[in-house]
Amino acid sequence: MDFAELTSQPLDIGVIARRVVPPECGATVTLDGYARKFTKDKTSGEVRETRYLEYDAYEEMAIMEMQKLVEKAKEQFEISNVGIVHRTGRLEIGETSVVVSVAAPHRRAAFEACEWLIKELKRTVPIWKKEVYLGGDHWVEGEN
Amino acid sequence: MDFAELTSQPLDIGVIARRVVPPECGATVTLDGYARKFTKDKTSGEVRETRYLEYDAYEEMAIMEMQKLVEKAKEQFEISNVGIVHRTGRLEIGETSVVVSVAAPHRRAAFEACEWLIKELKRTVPIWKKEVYLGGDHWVEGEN
Amino acid sequence: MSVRILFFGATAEVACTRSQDVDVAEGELASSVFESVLANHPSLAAHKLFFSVNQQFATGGEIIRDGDELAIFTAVSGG
Amino acid sequence: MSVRILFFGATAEVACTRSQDVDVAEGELASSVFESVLANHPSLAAHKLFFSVNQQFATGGEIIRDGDELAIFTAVSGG
Repeated sequence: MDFAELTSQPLDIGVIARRVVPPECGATVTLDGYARKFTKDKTSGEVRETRYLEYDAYEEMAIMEMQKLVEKAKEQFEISNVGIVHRTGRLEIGETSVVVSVAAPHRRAAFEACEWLIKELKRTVPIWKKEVYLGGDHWVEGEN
Repeated sequence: MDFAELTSQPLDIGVIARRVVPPECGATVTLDGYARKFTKDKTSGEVRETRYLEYDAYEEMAIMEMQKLVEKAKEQFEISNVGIVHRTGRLEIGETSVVVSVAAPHRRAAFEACEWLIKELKRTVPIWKKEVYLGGDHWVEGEN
Repeated sequence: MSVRILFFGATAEVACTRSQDVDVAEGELASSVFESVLANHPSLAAHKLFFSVNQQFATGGEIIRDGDELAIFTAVSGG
Repeated sequence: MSVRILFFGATAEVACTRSQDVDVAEGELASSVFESVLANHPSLAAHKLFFSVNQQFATGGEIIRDGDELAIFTAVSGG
Protein backbone atom coordinates (compact mmCIF):
# COMPACT_ATOMS: atom_id res chain seq x y z
CA MET A 1 0.00 0.00 0.00
CA ASP A 2 1.18 3.52 -0.79
CA PHE A 3 0.26 6.43 1.42
CA ALA A 4 1.05 10.13 1.94
CA GLU A 5 -0.34 11.59 5.13
CA LEU A 6 -0.15 14.40 7.63
CA THR A 7 -0.93 13.82 11.27
CA SER A 8 -0.76 15.74 14.51
CA GLN A 9 -0.34 12.47 16.41
CA PRO A 10 2.99 10.83 17.38
CA LEU A 11 4.53 8.70 14.61
CA ASP A 12 5.42 5.04 15.13
CA ILE A 13 8.06 4.26 12.53
CA GLY A 14 7.74 0.51 13.05
CA VAL A 15 4.05 0.63 12.20
CA ILE A 16 4.65 2.87 9.18
CA ALA A 17 7.48 0.69 7.85
CA ARG A 18 5.24 -2.34 8.15
CA ARG A 19 2.34 -0.78 6.26
CA VAL A 20 4.39 -0.54 3.05
CA VAL A 21 5.36 -4.20 3.01
CA PRO A 22 3.88 -6.45 0.33
CA PRO A 23 4.22 -10.21 0.92
CA GLU A 24 6.75 -10.72 -1.89
CA CYS A 25 9.26 -8.20 -0.57
CA GLY A 26 11.88 -8.81 2.02
CA ALA A 27 13.29 -5.41 2.93
CA THR A 28 12.18 -1.92 3.74
CA VAL A 29 14.34 1.19 4.02
CA THR A 30 13.03 3.86 6.34
CA LEU A 31 14.21 7.42 6.86
CA ASP A 32 13.26 8.82 10.22
CA GLY A 33 13.71 12.53 10.90
CA TYR A 34 13.23 13.95 14.37
CA ALA A 35 13.33 17.06 16.44
CA ARG A 36 16.95 17.58 17.38
CA LYS A 37 18.07 19.22 20.58
CA PHE A 38 20.95 21.28 19.23
CA THR A 39 20.82 23.34 16.05
CA LYS A 40 23.61 25.29 14.45
CA ASP A 41 22.57 28.65 13.10
CA LYS A 42 23.52 28.67 9.41
CA THR A 43 24.50 32.34 9.42
CA SER A 44 26.21 32.85 12.77
CA GLY A 45 27.44 29.28 13.35
CA GLU A 46 26.13 29.60 16.89
CA VAL A 47 24.74 26.41 18.44
CA ARG A 48 21.32 26.82 20.03
CA GLU A 49 19.41 24.49 22.29
CA THR A 50 15.92 23.97 20.92
CA ARG A 51 13.00 23.69 23.36
CA TYR A 52 10.51 22.31 20.89
CA LEU A 53 9.50 22.50 17.22
CA GLU A 54 6.30 23.49 15.52
CA TYR A 55 5.40 22.40 12.01
CA ASP A 56 2.88 24.26 9.91
CA ALA A 57 1.58 22.69 6.70
CA TYR A 58 -0.52 23.73 3.74
CA GLU A 59 -2.29 20.45 4.29
CA GLU A 60 -4.19 19.95 1.04
CA MET A 61 -1.24 20.95 -1.13
CA ALA A 62 1.29 19.08 1.02
CA ILE A 63 -0.60 15.83 0.60
CA MET A 64 -0.89 16.39 -3.17
CA GLU A 65 2.84 17.13 -3.42
CA MET A 66 3.70 14.05 -1.37
CA GLN A 67 1.44 11.93 -3.58
CA LYS A 68 3.22 13.31 -6.65
CA LEU A 69 6.55 12.28 -5.11
CA VAL A 70 5.23 8.78 -4.46
CA GLU A 71 4.14 8.49 -8.10
CA LYS A 72 7.42 9.83 -9.44
CA ALA A 73 9.42 7.51 -7.20
CA LYS A 74 7.45 4.51 -8.43
CA GLU A 75 8.18 5.52 -12.03
CA GLN A 76 11.89 6.09 -11.46
CA PHE A 77 12.80 3.22 -9.14
CA GLU A 78 11.90 -0.46 -9.03
CA ILE A 79 10.03 -0.32 -5.78
CA SER A 80 6.83 -1.89 -4.55
CA ASN A 81 5.34 0.50 -2.03
CA VAL A 82 6.03 3.88 -0.53
CA GLY A 83 4.70 5.46 2.65
CA ILE A 84 5.29 9.05 3.73
CA VAL A 85 3.91 10.50 6.94
CA HIS A 86 4.76 13.97 8.20
CA ARG A 87 3.87 15.21 11.64
CA THR A 88 2.34 18.66 12.15
CA GLY A 89 1.88 20.89 15.18
CA ARG A 90 4.13 20.93 18.23
CA LEU A 91 6.91 18.34 18.55
CA GLU A 92 8.96 17.78 21.64
CA ILE A 93 12.71 17.11 21.32
CA GLY A 94 13.33 13.59 20.11
CA GLU A 95 9.89 13.11 18.57
CA THR A 96 9.72 11.91 14.98
CA SER A 97 8.82 14.61 12.46
CA VAL A 98 8.80 12.57 9.27
CA VAL A 99 8.97 8.96 8.16
CA VAL A 100 9.66 7.87 4.59
CA SER A 101 9.47 4.13 4.11
CA VAL A 102 10.10 2.21 0.89
CA ALA A 103 9.67 -1.50 0.26
CA ALA A 104 11.31 -3.10 -2.75
CA PRO A 105 12.20 -6.54 -4.03
CA HIS A 106 15.88 -5.44 -4.08
CA ARG A 107 17.19 -3.25 -1.32
CA ARG A 108 19.38 -1.08 -3.64
CA ALA A 109 16.27 0.46 -5.20
CA ALA A 110 14.73 0.96 -1.76
CA PHE A 111 17.80 2.89 -0.55
CA GLU A 112 17.89 5.05 -3.69
CA ALA A 113 14.19 5.81 -3.69
CA CYS A 114 14.11 6.62 0.03
CA GLU A 115 17.02 9.04 -0.30
CA TRP A 116 15.46 10.69 -3.35
CA LEU A 117 12.09 11.03 -1.63
CA ILE A 118 13.35 12.77 1.50
CA LYS A 119 15.48 15.13 -0.60
CA GLU A 120 12.49 16.08 -2.77
CA LEU A 121 10.14 16.29 0.21
CA LYS A 122 12.40 18.85 1.86
CA ARG A 123 12.56 20.79 -1.39
CA THR A 124 8.95 20.79 -2.57
CA VAL A 125 6.35 19.85 0.05
CA PRO A 126 4.72 22.94 1.63
CA ILE A 127 5.53 22.36 5.30
CA TRP A 128 7.40 24.79 7.52
CA LYS A 129 9.33 24.31 10.72
CA LYS A 130 9.55 26.75 13.61
CA GLU A 131 12.35 26.27 16.12
CA VAL A 132 11.50 27.51 19.58
CA TYR A 133 14.51 28.08 21.79
CA LEU A 134 15.14 29.89 25.04
CA GLY A 135 14.44 33.55 24.43
CA GLY A 136 12.91 33.33 20.98
CA ASP A 137 11.70 31.43 18.01
CA HIS A 138 12.42 31.27 14.32
CA TRP A 139 10.62 29.98 11.22
CA VAL A 140 13.21 28.05 9.25
CA GLU A 141 13.34 28.97 5.55
CA GLY A 142 14.52 26.24 3.20
CA GLU A 143 17.41 26.52 0.80
CA ASN A 144 15.17 26.18 -2.19
CA MET B 1 25.00 4.48 21.48
CA ASP B 2 26.25 1.66 19.26
CA PHE B 3 25.01 -1.88 19.68
CA ALA B 4 25.18 -5.28 18.02
CA GLU B 5 22.80 -7.84 19.45
CA LEU B 6 21.02 -11.11 18.89
CA THR B 7 17.63 -11.76 20.38
CA SER B 8 14.95 -14.41 20.22
CA GLN B 9 12.31 -11.79 21.01
CA PRO B 10 10.29 -9.79 18.45
CA LEU B 11 12.07 -6.70 17.13
CA ASP B 12 10.56 -3.23 17.36
CA ILE B 13 12.25 -1.19 14.67
CA GLY B 14 10.98 2.10 16.07
CA VAL B 15 12.65 1.40 19.41
CA ILE B 16 15.88 0.28 17.74
CA ALA B 17 16.00 3.33 15.44
CA ARG B 18 15.54 5.57 18.44
CA ARG B 19 18.36 3.97 20.46
CA VAL B 20 20.98 5.10 17.93
CA VAL B 21 19.98 8.75 18.03
CA PRO B 22 22.35 11.26 19.60
CA PRO B 23 20.88 14.69 20.43
CA GLU B 24 22.87 16.49 17.71
CA CYS B 25 21.62 14.34 14.84
CA GLY B 26 18.42 14.82 12.94
CA ALA B 27 18.01 11.70 10.81
CA THR B 28 18.25 7.96 11.04
CA VAL B 29 18.20 5.46 8.19
CA THR B 30 16.89 2.03 9.07
CA LEU B 31 16.92 -1.17 7.04
CA ASP B 32 14.28 -3.62 8.12
CA GLY B 33 14.37 -7.19 6.80
CA TYR B 34 11.54 -9.59 7.42
CA ALA B 35 10.26 -13.06 6.81
CA ARG B 36 8.64 -12.97 3.39
CA LYS B 37 5.77 -15.17 2.40
CA PHE B 38 6.87 -16.09 -1.10
CA THR B 39 10.38 -17.18 -2.05
CA LYS B 40 11.69 -17.94 -5.48
CA ASP B 41 14.00 -20.92 -5.63
CA LYS B 42 17.27 -19.69 -7.14
CA THR B 43 17.89 -22.93 -9.04
CA SER B 44 14.43 -23.96 -10.24
CA GLY B 45 12.81 -20.51 -10.36
CA GLU B 46 9.82 -22.08 -8.64
CA VAL B 47 7.93 -19.83 -6.20
CA ARG B 48 7.29 -21.41 -2.83
CA GLU B 49 5.04 -20.29 -0.03
CA THR B 50 7.02 -20.20 3.19
CA ARG B 51 5.27 -21.27 6.42
CA TYR B 52 7.87 -19.84 8.77
CA LEU B 53 11.61 -19.22 9.08
CA GLU B 54 14.17 -20.37 11.56
CA TYR B 55 17.45 -18.56 12.15
CA ASP B 56 20.44 -20.29 13.72
CA ALA B 57 23.40 -18.21 14.86
CA TYR B 58 26.93 -18.82 16.10
CA GLU B 59 26.06 -16.29 18.75
CA GLU B 60 29.44 -15.35 20.17
CA MET B 61 31.07 -15.04 16.76
CA ALA B 62 28.03 -13.33 15.20
CA ILE B 63 28.12 -10.58 17.82
CA MET B 64 31.87 -10.14 17.34
CA GLU B 65 31.45 -9.93 13.55
CA MET B 66 28.61 -7.43 13.90
CA GLN B 67 30.72 -5.34 16.28
CA LYS B 68 33.54 -5.38 13.70
CA LEU B 69 31.11 -4.11 11.07
CA VAL B 70 30.00 -1.31 13.39
CA GLU B 71 33.63 -0.28 13.93
CA LYS B 72 34.47 -0.43 10.23
CA ALA B 73 31.36 1.56 9.31
CA LYS B 74 32.28 4.26 11.81
CA GLU B 75 35.77 4.45 10.27
CA GLN B 76 34.52 4.60 6.68
CA PHE B 77 31.48 6.85 6.98
CA GLU B 78 30.75 10.08 8.85
CA ILE B 79 28.12 8.63 11.11
CA SER B 80 27.34 9.04 14.78
CA ASN B 81 25.82 5.78 15.93
CA VAL B 82 25.00 2.35 14.59
CA GLY B 83 22.64 -0.30 15.93
CA ILE B 84 22.28 -3.81 14.56
CA VAL B 85 19.87 -6.36 16.00
CA HIS B 86 19.27 -9.76 14.45
CA ARG B 87 16.50 -12.07 15.50
CA THR B 88 17.15 -15.79 16.10
CA GLY B 89 14.92 -18.83 16.40
CA ARG B 90 11.52 -19.22 14.76
CA LEU B 91 10.00 -16.27 12.91
CA GLU B 92 6.46 -16.15 11.58
CA ILE B 93 5.77 -14.61 8.17
CA GLY B 94 5.97 -10.82 8.35
CA GLU B 95 8.11 -10.72 11.50
CA THR B 96 11.27 -8.63 11.39
CA SER B 97 14.48 -10.65 11.10
CA VAL B 98 17.04 -7.87 11.17
CA VAL B 99 17.23 -4.15 11.80
CA VAL B 100 20.22 -1.99 10.87
CA SER B 101 19.88 1.59 12.01
CA VAL B 102 22.36 4.42 11.42
CA ALA B 103 22.21 7.97 12.75
CA ALA B 104 24.33 10.66 11.15
CA PRO B 105 24.57 14.42 11.02
CA HIS B 106 24.04 14.25 7.23
CA ARG B 107 21.64 11.71 5.82
CA ARG B 108 23.82 10.82 2.79
CA ALA B 109 26.35 9.11 5.07
CA ALA B 110 23.55 7.35 6.95
CA PHE B 111 22.15 5.90 3.70
CA GLU B 112 25.59 4.77 2.52
CA ALA B 113 26.58 3.22 5.82
CA CYS B 114 23.26 1.43 6.28
CA GLU B 115 23.46 -0.10 2.81
CA TRP B 116 27.08 -1.16 3.33
CA LEU B 117 26.28 -2.69 6.72
CA ILE B 118 23.42 -4.90 5.54
CA LYS B 119 25.47 -6.06 2.54
CA GLU B 120 28.41 -7.00 4.78
CA LEU B 121 26.17 -8.54 7.43
CA LYS B 122 24.68 -10.90 4.85
CA ARG B 123 28.18 -11.78 3.64
CA THR B 124 30.09 -12.24 6.89
CA VAL B 125 27.98 -12.67 10.03
CA PRO B 126 27.55 -16.34 11.00
CA ILE B 127 23.77 -16.63 10.99
CA TRP B 128 21.81 -19.12 8.90
CA LYS B 129 18.22 -19.13 7.71
CA LYS B 130 15.99 -22.16 7.30
CA GLU B 131 12.88 -21.81 5.18
CA VAL B 132 10.09 -24.12 6.22
CA TYR B 133 7.45 -24.60 3.57
CA LEU B 134 4.65 -27.09 3.01
CA GLY B 135 6.22 -30.47 2.56
CA GLY B 136 9.78 -29.65 3.54
CA ASP B 137 12.43 -27.30 4.71
CA HIS B 138 15.74 -25.98 3.48
CA TRP B 139 18.77 -24.29 5.04
CA VAL B 140 19.62 -21.38 2.79
CA GLU B 141 23.28 -21.18 1.82
CA GLY B 142 24.63 -17.72 1.07
CA GLU B 143 26.31 -16.67 -2.15
CA ASN B 144 29.60 -16.03 -0.42
CA MET C 1 -15.04 38.43 -8.04
CA SER C 2 -13.01 37.34 -5.01
CA VAL C 3 -10.23 34.94 -4.14
CA ARG C 4 -8.80 33.71 -0.88
CA ILE C 5 -5.12 34.23 -0.01
CA LEU C 6 -3.54 31.81 2.47
CA PHE C 7 -0.42 32.40 4.56
CA PHE C 8 1.65 29.81 6.42
CA GLY C 9 4.49 29.78 8.91
CA ALA C 10 6.62 32.91 8.54
CA THR C 11 4.21 34.62 6.11
CA ALA C 12 1.25 34.02 8.44
CA GLU C 13 3.27 35.56 11.26
CA VAL C 14 4.24 38.60 9.19
CA ALA C 15 0.75 39.08 7.72
CA CYS C 16 -0.82 38.50 11.17
CA THR C 17 -3.37 36.24 9.54
CA ARG C 18 -3.64 32.80 7.96
CA SER C 19 -6.25 33.81 5.41
CA GLN C 20 -7.55 36.90 3.67
CA ASP C 21 -10.20 37.40 0.98
CA VAL C 22 -9.40 39.91 -1.75
CA ASP C 23 -11.39 41.27 -4.67
CA VAL C 24 -9.87 40.68 -8.09
CA ALA C 25 -10.74 41.83 -11.58
CA GLU C 26 -11.96 39.57 -14.37
CA GLY C 27 -8.94 38.06 -16.19
CA GLU C 28 -6.41 39.35 -13.64
CA LEU C 29 -3.06 37.54 -13.52
CA ALA C 30 -1.85 35.83 -10.36
CA SER C 31 1.25 38.07 -10.33
CA SER C 32 -0.93 41.15 -10.10
CA VAL C 33 -2.98 39.70 -7.23
CA PHE C 34 0.17 38.70 -5.35
CA GLU C 35 1.70 42.15 -5.92
CA SER C 36 -1.25 43.93 -4.40
CA VAL C 37 -1.21 41.61 -1.39
CA LEU C 38 2.51 42.27 -0.92
CA ALA C 39 1.90 46.01 -1.14
CA ASN C 40 -0.39 45.64 1.89
CA HIS C 41 2.20 43.62 3.81
CA PRO C 42 5.52 45.28 2.95
CA SER C 43 7.45 43.32 5.59
CA LEU C 44 6.88 40.15 3.54
CA ALA C 45 9.47 41.53 1.11
CA ALA C 46 12.21 40.66 3.60
CA HIS C 47 11.62 37.00 2.72
CA LYS C 48 12.19 34.93 -0.39
CA LEU C 49 8.62 34.09 -1.34
CA PHE C 50 6.87 31.31 -3.19
CA PHE C 51 3.34 31.30 -4.52
CA SER C 52 0.62 28.83 -5.34
CA VAL C 53 -2.69 28.91 -7.15
CA ASN C 54 -5.18 26.18 -6.34
CA GLN C 55 -2.53 24.09 -4.53
CA GLN C 56 -0.09 24.18 -7.44
CA PHE C 57 3.18 26.10 -7.42
CA ALA C 58 2.54 29.27 -9.40
CA THR C 59 4.73 31.30 -11.73
CA GLY C 60 2.48 34.36 -11.73
CA GLY C 61 1.17 33.94 -15.26
CA GLU C 62 -1.97 32.12 -14.16
CA ILE C 63 -5.32 33.76 -14.95
CA ILE C 64 -7.29 34.02 -11.75
CA ARG C 65 -10.89 32.87 -11.53
CA ASP C 66 -13.55 33.55 -8.93
CA GLY C 67 -13.11 31.39 -5.83
CA ASP C 68 -9.49 30.47 -6.55
CA GLU C 69 -7.28 29.66 -3.56
CA LEU C 70 -3.90 31.42 -3.64
CA ALA C 71 -1.08 31.13 -1.12
CA ILE C 72 2.10 33.00 -0.26
CA PHE C 73 4.85 31.28 1.68
CA THR C 74 8.58 31.08 2.29
CA ALA C 75 10.89 28.30 1.09
CA VAL C 76 9.58 25.05 2.55
CA SER C 77 11.41 23.55 5.53
CA GLY C 78 9.68 20.31 6.37
CA GLY C 79 11.44 17.02 6.99
CA MET D 1 44.76 -32.38 24.07
CA SER D 2 41.19 -31.79 22.90
CA VAL D 3 39.16 -29.19 21.04
CA ARG D 4 35.48 -28.64 20.51
CA ILE D 5 33.93 -28.57 17.04
CA LEU D 6 30.68 -26.69 16.59
CA PHE D 7 28.13 -27.12 13.81
CA PHE D 8 25.31 -24.77 12.84
CA GLY D 9 22.29 -24.81 10.55
CA ALA D 10 22.91 -27.18 7.63
CA THR D 11 26.13 -28.63 9.06
CA ALA D 12 24.45 -29.35 12.41
CA GLU D 13 21.69 -31.15 10.53
CA VAL D 14 24.13 -33.20 8.45
CA ALA D 15 26.42 -33.99 11.40
CA CYS D 16 23.37 -34.74 13.58
CA THR D 17 24.97 -32.74 16.37
CA ARG D 18 25.73 -29.15 17.27
CA SER D 19 28.96 -29.94 19.07
CA GLN D 20 31.63 -32.62 19.21
CA ASP D 21 34.89 -32.92 21.16
CA VAL D 22 37.89 -34.34 19.29
CA ASP D 23 41.42 -35.21 20.34
CA VAL D 24 44.18 -33.35 18.52
CA ALA D 25 47.96 -33.62 18.47
CA GLU D 26 50.32 -30.97 19.82
CA GLY D 27 51.00 -28.41 17.07
CA GLU D 28 48.34 -29.78 14.71
CA LEU D 29 47.05 -27.39 12.05
CA ALA D 30 43.38 -26.42 11.85
CA SER D 31 43.19 -27.85 8.32
CA SER D 32 44.18 -31.27 9.59
CA VAL D 33 41.57 -31.17 12.39
CA PHE D 34 38.86 -30.10 9.98
CA GLU D 35 39.85 -32.83 7.48
CA SER D 36 39.49 -35.55 10.07
CA VAL D 37 36.09 -34.23 11.13
CA LEU D 38 34.96 -34.15 7.49
CA ALA D 39 36.17 -37.74 7.03
CA ASN D 40 33.75 -38.74 9.79
CA HIS D 41 30.88 -36.80 8.20
CA PRO D 42 31.33 -37.41 4.46
CA SER D 43 27.94 -35.88 3.57
CA LEU D 44 29.27 -32.47 4.64
CA ALA D 45 31.30 -32.52 1.42
CA ALA D 46 28.11 -31.82 -0.56
CA HIS D 47 28.22 -28.26 0.84
CA LYS D 48 30.54 -25.33 0.36
CA LEU D 49 32.07 -25.06 3.82
CA PHE D 50 33.57 -22.33 5.93
CA PHE D 51 35.64 -22.72 9.07
CA SER D 52 36.44 -20.78 12.18
CA VAL D 53 38.93 -21.07 15.02
CA ASN D 54 38.07 -19.29 18.25
CA GLN D 55 35.28 -17.27 16.60
CA GLN D 56 37.52 -16.02 13.79
CA PHE D 57 37.20 -17.09 10.17
CA ALA D 58 39.97 -19.65 9.61
CA THR D 59 42.15 -20.40 6.59
CA GLY D 60 43.38 -23.74 7.91
CA GLY D 61 46.92 -22.63 8.69
CA GLU D 62 46.13 -21.91 12.35
CA ILE D 63 48.02 -23.97 14.96
CA ILE D 64 45.49 -25.53 17.29
CA ARG D 65 45.83 -25.30 21.06
CA ASP D 66 44.14 -27.26 23.81
CA GLY D 67 40.60 -26.02 24.46
CA ASP D 68 40.24 -24.17 21.16
CA GLU D 69 36.72 -23.78 19.75
CA LEU D 70 36.44 -24.68 16.07
CA ALA D 71 33.38 -24.48 13.85
CA ILE D 72 32.26 -25.77 10.46
CA PHE D 73 29.41 -24.10 8.62
CA THR D 74 27.93 -23.30 5.24
CA ALA D 75 27.92 -19.85 3.61
CA VAL D 76 26.09 -17.52 5.96
CA SER D 77 22.50 -16.54 5.10
CA GLY D 78 21.36 -14.13 7.78
CA GLY D 79 19.64 -10.83 7.14
